[in-house]
Amino acid sequence: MSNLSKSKYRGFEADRSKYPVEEEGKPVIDLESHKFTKIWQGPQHPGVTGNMAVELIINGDEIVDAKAHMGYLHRSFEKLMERRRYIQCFPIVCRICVPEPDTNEYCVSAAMEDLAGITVPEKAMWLRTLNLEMSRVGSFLMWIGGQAGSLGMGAISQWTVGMRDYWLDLFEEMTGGRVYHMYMIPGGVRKNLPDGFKDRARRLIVKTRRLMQDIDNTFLSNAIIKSRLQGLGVISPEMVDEYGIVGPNARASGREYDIRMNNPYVCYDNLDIKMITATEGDAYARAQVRYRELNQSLDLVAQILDRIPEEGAIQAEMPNLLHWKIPQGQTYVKAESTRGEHGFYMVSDGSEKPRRVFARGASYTHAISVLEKLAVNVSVSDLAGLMVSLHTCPPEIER
Amino acid sequence: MEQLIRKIKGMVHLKAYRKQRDDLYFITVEKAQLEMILSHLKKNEGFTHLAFLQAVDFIEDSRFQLTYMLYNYETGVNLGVLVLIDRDKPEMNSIHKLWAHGWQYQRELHELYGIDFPGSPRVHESFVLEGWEEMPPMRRDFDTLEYSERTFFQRPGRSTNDPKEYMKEKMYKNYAASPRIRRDDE
Amino acid sequence: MTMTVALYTVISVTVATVYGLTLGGIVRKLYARVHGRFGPPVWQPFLDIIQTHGRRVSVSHGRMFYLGPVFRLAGGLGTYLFIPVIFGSAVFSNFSMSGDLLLVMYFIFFGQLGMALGAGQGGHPYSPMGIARGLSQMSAFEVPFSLAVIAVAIQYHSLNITSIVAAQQGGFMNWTLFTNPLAVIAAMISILGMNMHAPFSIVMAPQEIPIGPPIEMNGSFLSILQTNRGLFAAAKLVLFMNLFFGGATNIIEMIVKTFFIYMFSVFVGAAYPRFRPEQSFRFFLKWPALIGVLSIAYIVYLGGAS
Amino acid sequence: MKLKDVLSPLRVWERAAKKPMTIKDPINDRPGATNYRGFHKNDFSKCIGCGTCEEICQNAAIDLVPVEGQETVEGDSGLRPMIDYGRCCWCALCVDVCPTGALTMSNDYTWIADNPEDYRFVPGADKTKWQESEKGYTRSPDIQIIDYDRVDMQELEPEERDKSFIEIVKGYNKEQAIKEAERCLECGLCIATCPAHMDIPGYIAAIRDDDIDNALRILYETNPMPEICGRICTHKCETACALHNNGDPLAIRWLKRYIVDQVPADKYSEILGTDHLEDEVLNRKVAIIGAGPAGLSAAYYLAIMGYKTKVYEALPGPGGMARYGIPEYRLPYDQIDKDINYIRSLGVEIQFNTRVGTDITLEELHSSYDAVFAGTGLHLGRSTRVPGADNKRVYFATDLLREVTLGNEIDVAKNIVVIGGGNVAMDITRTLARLQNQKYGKVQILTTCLETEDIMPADVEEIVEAREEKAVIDPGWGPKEIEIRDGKVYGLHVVKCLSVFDENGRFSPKFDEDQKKFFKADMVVESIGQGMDLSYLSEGIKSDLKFSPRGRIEVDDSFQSSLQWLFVGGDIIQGPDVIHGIANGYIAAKGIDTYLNAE
Amino acid sequence: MNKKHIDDIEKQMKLANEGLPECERCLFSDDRPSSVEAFNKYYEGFLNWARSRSLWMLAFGTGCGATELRPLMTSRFDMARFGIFPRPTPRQASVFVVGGYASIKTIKRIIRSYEQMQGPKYVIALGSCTINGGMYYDSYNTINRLDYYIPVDVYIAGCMPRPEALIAGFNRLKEKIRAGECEGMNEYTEKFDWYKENQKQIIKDWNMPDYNW
Repeated sequence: MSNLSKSKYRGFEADRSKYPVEEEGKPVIDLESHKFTKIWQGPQHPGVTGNMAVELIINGDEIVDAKAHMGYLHRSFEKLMERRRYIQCFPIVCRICVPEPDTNEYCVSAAMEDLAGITVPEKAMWLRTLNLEMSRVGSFLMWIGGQAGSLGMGAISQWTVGMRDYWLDLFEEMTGGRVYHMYMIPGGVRKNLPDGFKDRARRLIVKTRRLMQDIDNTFLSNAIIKSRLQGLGVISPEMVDEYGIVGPNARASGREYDIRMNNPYVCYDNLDIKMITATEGDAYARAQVRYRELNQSLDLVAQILDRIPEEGAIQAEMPNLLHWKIPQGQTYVKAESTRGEHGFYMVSDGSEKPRRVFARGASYTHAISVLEKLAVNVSVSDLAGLMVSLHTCPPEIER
Repeated sequence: MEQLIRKIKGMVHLKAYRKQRDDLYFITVEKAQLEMILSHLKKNEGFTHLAFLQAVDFIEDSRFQLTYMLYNYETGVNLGVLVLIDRDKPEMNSIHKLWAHGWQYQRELHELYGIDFPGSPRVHESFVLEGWEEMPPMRRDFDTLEYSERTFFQRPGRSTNDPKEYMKEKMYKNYAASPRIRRDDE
Repeated sequence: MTMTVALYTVISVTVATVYGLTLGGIVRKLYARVHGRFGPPVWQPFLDIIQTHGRRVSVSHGRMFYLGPVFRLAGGLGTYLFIPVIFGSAVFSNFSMSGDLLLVMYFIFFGQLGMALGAGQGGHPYSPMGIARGLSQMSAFEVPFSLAVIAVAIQYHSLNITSIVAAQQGGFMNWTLFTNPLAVIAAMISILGMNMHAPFSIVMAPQEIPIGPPIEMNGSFLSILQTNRGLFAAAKLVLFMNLFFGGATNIIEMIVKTFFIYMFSVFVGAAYPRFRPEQSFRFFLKWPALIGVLSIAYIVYLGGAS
Repeated sequence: MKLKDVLSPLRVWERAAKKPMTIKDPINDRPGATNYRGFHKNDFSKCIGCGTCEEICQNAAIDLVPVEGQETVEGDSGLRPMIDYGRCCWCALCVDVCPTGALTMSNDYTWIADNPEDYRFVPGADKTKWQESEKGYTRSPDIQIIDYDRVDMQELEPEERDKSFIEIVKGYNKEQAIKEAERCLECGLCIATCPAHMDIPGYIAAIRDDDIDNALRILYETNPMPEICGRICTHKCETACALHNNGDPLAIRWLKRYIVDQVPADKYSEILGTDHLEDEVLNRKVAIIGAGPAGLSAAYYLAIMGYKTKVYEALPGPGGMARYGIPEYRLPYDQIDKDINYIRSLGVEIQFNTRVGTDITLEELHSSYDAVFAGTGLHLGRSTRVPGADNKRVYFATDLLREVTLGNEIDVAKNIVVIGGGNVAMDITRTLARLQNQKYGKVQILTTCLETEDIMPADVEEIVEAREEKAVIDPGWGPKEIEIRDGKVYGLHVVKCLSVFDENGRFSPKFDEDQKKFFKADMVVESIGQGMDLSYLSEGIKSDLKFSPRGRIEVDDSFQSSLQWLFVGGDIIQGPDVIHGIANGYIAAKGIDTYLNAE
Repeated sequence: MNKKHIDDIEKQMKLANEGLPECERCLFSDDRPSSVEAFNKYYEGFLNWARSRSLWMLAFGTGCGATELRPLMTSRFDMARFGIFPRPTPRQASVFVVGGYASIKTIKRIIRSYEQMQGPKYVIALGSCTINGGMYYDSYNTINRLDYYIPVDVYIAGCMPRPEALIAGFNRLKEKIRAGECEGMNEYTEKFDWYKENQKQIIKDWNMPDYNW
């Protein structure tokens, strides 16, 4: 497989000749031959990210074939939104992605605003930017913990998830919710910043930077981490287009695609922000890209805190949202989540309820097509690490 | 972008064209010409990224609208290619050869909308549902609340009052109903 | 006389088990400290044993399934029973008069093998995977360990542990640690694998093969395994103390020494993720094995010289 | 593999020396943030049971249930939200939407139960440990889920209007009306308050959907005079409006006006389905005394039920007080005619200039009709009876207003004082101000009343507009004496009024005799209420009729008096205002129908 | 689809494992468990004391609620000090924390995992979704009340409940265990037919992919 030949994968390099013929790039597997074992990882398995399952055919420790199974978290948000008024949509969309709910909130509000032609006041824009960037910090922190945890280094997950909790405290102060913030409503945001928030946020940034230093020392400069992640799950630049790969996964393969810069939304065009890329395309490069993006996000939060205007409206002039009707039309609004392009496609038919809402989660391809391709020839022990390094989030796949 | 639209107009029958934002356009094309236009956009016009493929149920017109959302990295423009297909016999050509993740969306659409994509790998496999026996649930005529009430056990004992009716009951119960108009033609 | 020995042994085994379990509790506390939290109480392992034992139902998967934990406990007990715990103590010398280093090493292996038989019966694919990993890793770390043991045996001209301890008495400069540092290095690396802390925690690896071999073990089966974990840990530590760190003449010395030997695993374990299985095997077969060989060469050369 | 990479991870142990992150006692050490969305609280002193929370809850978590101790009164349904924590998602939309700000959230978040049925409670009624908690989520004043700001009504500028009797209020255009209609919460609290119990949310929803025909049909269900109501209704419904608690109430009156303004008069019968009325199929006749709102309302419903009705009116034009008591700038005559002409087009006959009692007796009516409805209204002015009130330059407001409508010239003085704080007082003030303006080119009129400004019965906008028209309003004074010099009015002496009502809410003004004031005037107008003129009742009838202690005719629920054939309604029974009259007429019509069918 | 529909009607209320030998039946969750009596009062009391101090939680993140389990397990809240540990296999776990909504596909695995757990076993249900459907009350793919499918000991209100609320919930569970009130295991055995009937009503496809997950 091309994937294998390009990679610097140092595991047991399997001899493909012992496998039966391949058809359409997939080996034909005879389970009766007792050469292969079929195992399921997940949904009840600590190594899978969230509630999903991977059906594996293994030979020894090596994965021969992988199939991702979804639907354990399917709640059909899109169907439910078709039954709900526009204003009733925003509390439910944040449930689409648990670690980073704000991107959903932003997208669904922005889609409605785009369709209804509403301009959000500047201060609300800044508060949205702050919220989005803070949620990126939280999500990345959780991801680092996940990546270290999936390789068996519990200490780092303990630190980062603990640190994320401090960020959740900030969220709680700012929005009134710990995990589901439900902060952005169509037209603006729900609350002003509480007193003293900026100082507390700045102190937390310093604290987080200190932790990032420790993580650099113990995680990124860890011989065993390097030996396991380097060469694992290599995404080639050709694959990026072919599979619709986005976010840090694409950037680690050299694709300069970050919606915050390519199609700036909220206040990102006013911020000092640089594209972060790498060229190796393996799990370690992805970890590095994410680590640097986390640092950048901390930087951005600091910048935003300095620039939020003190005065100003936080919500545009809105009609009675209880009976809000949006004129006919369709739109696609996207934002950069920690996993990549997160978008909402909304079709309105002029009634009080949306005709169709579709949430495009970045993990949609990452966790199915890409994972199924990259998992082949990988050791079972690396599967968890690989899944985390793709940063998959099942609820946004099946919605 | 205008140039591109003109170019596309020269190539295929463009049924509709709309600009939503500076970085978002929609074009509606014929079902038969879709594959051609998609591969042209991908190979020659730089629309290499397929963000998603989704369906919208326009039950009143008995149509499904398929939306292929493309993205051009160079110009930063999203282009939604729309196709209307028949709702009674929903079938569409597969794009799994153009994009390696196309089959995923097609599998989802087959399960949730009942749209068939002949030739798409694993299209008949179940995606999120298991043991589903009703009509494809994302269709507009499937009533999810009714299904939920029928299938899952609701906790009983809830009742609500309409303030309007309740106040009438309490305050002006005997207030006469509006008289019927006596008409000749009845 | 036999009655006394039996009584002493019972006391010794009990103390060792309690000690091993407490040590486990302390180690959890230490890890927790690194994690930035408080951690479970030190006596948590005991509660866990009572709790697992108190399960009303234990699902079995056939006769061999029963034998797994029994073999495992036998392995632990066997290892422990033939090691003198405290040099010169009647209560804590166990059956060290009979049996020798080879028997002990056999018992170290024996438990794992028995476990393999039992867990394999469980039917869960993760059990055999865990067993395969466990046995392979054991074979791998046995190499440097055996080499170190051979070096020790050559050095002291004995396989009898009591005499090896006796030879190290009279000042800490007589410890193998200082008389044959290479062997100790090789052995200490192999104890990392033996204790199955990171980076060699591949057997239980929750994220990969959820806790591996004992995945199907439940109830009393599990409580036996847990008891054994305390006893076996104590046995291994005492063995290492005896072979490389001059043994102990009283219980305080024993506790201090074994604690620090264990701490070595903990110290390394907190800092690293786990290896991939094949990385782990290769690791032991490379540098530690080489050091082991060198230690033999060193002792042969040195032994020849002295 | 670099040596640095092997050694540097061991620095994890640095963290072991640091203070753990762990919270010692999470349950007690960590209350939710000040702003936290915890469990619900409800302030029953504010809650009006409008059910908007139920409406917006996307989880169907809220039920409205009756709660002990909460009475159903006007503007409060007496229902309270019961929240199902088996549904709630703590999005706080219900808090944000609550129009009164009664529903809030505490920062409490722990609730453990063994029984899932426990998770249903009425915040505020059921004892919870968080009801008294001070922290928690409340609606930010900076955001609006519902629209608290009324769409401004366009009016003539004071300069344009203060000389003429052109209608001041321009009315909503379509866009404004739809925008205003969208503000409606559809709670329906207003329906109970409206004397006619009109389906207000119904016609507002119809406006929103731009279905004017349906809106008109809803209006005519209980109110055949929407043009009149749409302009001069006392809109008690707006005081009951849920939005009123935190912002401007919905402009229900203007919306009603908007509906009827959209429909041309000739479309009415088609839309309302009265184009093919059955003709006298019942062969029963009803006489109606007074072509005011009550009488015409009764006539309309009797007509559509198939009765033959005839209205006897003393004055030369129809409309009663609506025409003769309300100045034209508030209610143009052509709009009155629009409503009334439609009623007349259904076969209702009006005989003008016929005063029952003098031109025709009630007994005569009784003998020639099957039933009689009397809606004669309050046309007599009431006097303050202070010294000097009997001077000829002391007028009653009702008389003056009638004269204006009849087109008779009024001898407007240069300097006028009006006594009274109701809408009629404002009407006469503003009418006289216009006349003064026309005659002298300047306004010199002062209005005083017992009530202080905050409890003045007149509508606020009336007071504001009167001031805009340069009238002086000086409330809070009790008239003491009208000083007469040389037989002419010289002015009004007033003393400070401390309170108008006693503890029981009865009228019993208290004065501070030391604070005095004198208003100079050449003419005084009294507008402190009206009285009824029951002179048309002959002694025989009067002795058969039952009267209440306060001198009103006693009627039952369907406005039937103790004389079975006589139904009485309108201002002489309830009110005084137009909507009560309409409602009484409607019910009386139904009552007459029942009475006649029972015979 | 029509053909499929007819087939499915024929399949209705019939388990995929019907006709299989007894030993293989358990793979399809149709094996009747037997109830086990408590030991004598004092010994059981002692065991309950130990059980309440050593709760092994099944690490199965079934829904949103699982997100708050992570802070709970890690340094900020550190549930280990309360004697609560995650356990990756149902065979060894004693507490099942059902984290909120359960889709049809997941409830099948929940039932399976629950049946694999060795008694005495306890269930904590998190959030609105397990009580009365929560915000997904009208979804066609999520259950409304968990107590119809497995016995539940403690409910925690919230969407999702905070870690502190979870700790309070665990405290309540401990109280109940010490008081000997957690007999969900025997309850499930006694009402097995009722539970199965409810389960069958929603889970139409009983075929389990393979032995393990």
